[in-house]
Amino acid sequence: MLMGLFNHWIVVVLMMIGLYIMIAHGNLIKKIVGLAIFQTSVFIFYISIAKVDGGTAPVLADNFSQYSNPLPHVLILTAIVVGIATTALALSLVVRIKEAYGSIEEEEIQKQDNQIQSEQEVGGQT
Amino acid sequence: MDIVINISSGLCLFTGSFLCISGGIGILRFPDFYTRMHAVGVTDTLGAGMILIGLMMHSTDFLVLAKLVMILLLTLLISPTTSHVLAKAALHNGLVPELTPDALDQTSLDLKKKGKTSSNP
Amino acid sequence: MLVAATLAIFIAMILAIIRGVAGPTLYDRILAVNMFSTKTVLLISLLGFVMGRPEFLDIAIVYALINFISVIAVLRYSDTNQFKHTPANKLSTEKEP
Amino acid sequence: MINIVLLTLLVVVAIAIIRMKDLFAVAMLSGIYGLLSASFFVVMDAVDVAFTEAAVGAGISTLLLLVVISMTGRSENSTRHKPLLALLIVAITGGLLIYGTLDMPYFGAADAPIHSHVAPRYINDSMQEIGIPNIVTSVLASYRAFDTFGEVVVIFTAGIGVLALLSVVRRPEDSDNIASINDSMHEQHLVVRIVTKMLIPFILLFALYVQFHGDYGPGGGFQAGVIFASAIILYVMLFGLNTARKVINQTFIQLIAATGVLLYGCVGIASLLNGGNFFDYNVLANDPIAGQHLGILLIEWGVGCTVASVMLIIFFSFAARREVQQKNENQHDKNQELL
Repeated sequence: MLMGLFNHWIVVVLMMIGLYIMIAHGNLIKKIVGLAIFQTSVFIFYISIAKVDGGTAPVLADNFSQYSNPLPHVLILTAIVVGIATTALALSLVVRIKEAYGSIEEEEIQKQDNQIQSEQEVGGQT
Repeated sequence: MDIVINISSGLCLFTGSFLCISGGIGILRFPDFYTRMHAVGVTDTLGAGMILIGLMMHSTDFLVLAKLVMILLLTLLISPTTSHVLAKAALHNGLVPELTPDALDQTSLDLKKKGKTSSNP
Repeated sequence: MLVAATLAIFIAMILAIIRGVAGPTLYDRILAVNMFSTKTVLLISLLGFVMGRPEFLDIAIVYALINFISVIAVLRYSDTNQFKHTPANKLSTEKEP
Repeated sequence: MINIVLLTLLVVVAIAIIRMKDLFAVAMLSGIYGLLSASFFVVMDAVDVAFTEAAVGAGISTLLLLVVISMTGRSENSTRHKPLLALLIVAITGGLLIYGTLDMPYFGAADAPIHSHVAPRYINDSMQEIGIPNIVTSVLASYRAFDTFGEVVVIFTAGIGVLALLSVVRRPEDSDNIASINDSMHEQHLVVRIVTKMLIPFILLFALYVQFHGDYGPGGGFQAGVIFASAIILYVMLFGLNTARKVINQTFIQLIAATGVLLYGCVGIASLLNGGNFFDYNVLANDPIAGQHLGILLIEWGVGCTVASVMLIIFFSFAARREVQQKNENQHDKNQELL
């Protein structure tokens, strides 16, 4: 059982590490890295359930008969490229946030937002 | 013929593995960045080359052999260049070697005292 | 012998990871990544032979190229002031002579 | 056995990423993380995925992280909010997920439900139906072509999004200033420049090999696109953005990105007009197998064009933004000196 489920447990551990970084860290770039770790854990999950014992890579050859499952490979192949595209989008948002707020720490951004909001409220009352 | 190939490829693989591990120990044990880079830069190229040559002897397919030769050429081209780039970037950005010029002068003086002439006066 | 070489590569990889995690300077980490990717090239080539399908060496070529590109990227984007190794942002604990 | 070592190393690196305060070190470690996961994919027989992850996870994403870190600052603020609460949430979720894995089929079991449903059809019949040995390519480009079309559109949209967020207005007089910023560092790196000049044609050629060899081995449009783009990115990094813009015009790249998606869609329309279903390549030629070959070739070409040009658009946008930022900082410094 330990050997049979080891891959799945590691996937869970990696996923939780990614989740922890997403929740507990305030730095936006660190959050994106956490997201990437989370993403990779899903990739690893898909790929490890596709493996068949004694199988080989799903490229047909004469002297092999047992192949690993090609379908998860297809899904993950496209997911990786889509993942980099979305990561790039997130990073460009970070760049814009840095330009607008002068910081990429979540708490400072929220502080500035609250300040602006309270100033607006004061302005509205007078 | 078969046994000759097996033995020679085994020798190559063994040398390569030994170099790789010694490079790994070097990167872990040496005192500062430049000495570590020396350990990795020297062993990486030769170790990779040895392992690739060992694999070439095993390969039966021509395409596989060609790809291995390509990887070898790439390693020979890239590995020294990256070492050069890294050292240059580190020096350029002000990382001071632990062995400073003063210390170097001191060593050459010591050598002269012992009666040996240093090559760069 | 192939398996023994794979094992040796693994040991070297683990040593590189230790250096990459430990640092202390930025360039040590880059060096560790560089060494790690060379070792990955070798690992992929060896695994191809160990698993009996050596025709997938294209992956190893890509690794070698990516290694070069990432080192150049480090060179290019560590050229701003914040990466200068001045005492203010010195992350290492180098001994004073 | 190898996979256990690799997975343990992955966890070690991930934990190190949590502990690291220096974002540059985080980027380096995420590069190692990408390389490790790609090695894992090779061990798990997923050669195509390993190919993509090597080019994308270890290459382009580390590169983008480095560019952004050089723009936004290097060190992470040490405050963490509510780490204990986060740890609690993570522990509970992880515990539940591990409880869920207890029902999963064991690793490598050949009788797992996933292997009994669609996969045997692909493995047994794809040679007769599609006629190419790489099953991953035949599933990607023929059986599930509509799905892949969606992915390509997502990538294209992400490219547009980055362009909308980061594009800068270029005035002719700016280019001289920016060029001088570049030259200050480029002149020093003669060795790298020469080696790069030797390598770039090889990388481009290799990308084309990957593009057209995708039917017979690992490879295809996605991987080839990323490799092709990385060659030009290498050129941009060493010779400056303006030189690269003279070599390959940004408007042209944007045009290629759209053309790739359009080519992909047109193949689908063409098969509709020939009396088949959407993306049913059998009707594209007289012989079904020849039709499949033609369809897959065109589609992979479209994917390659789109991926390469979107990666270039993304990188160009980041690099241009960074140069403008640097120029402003230099101007700011000069003003300070004058005062």
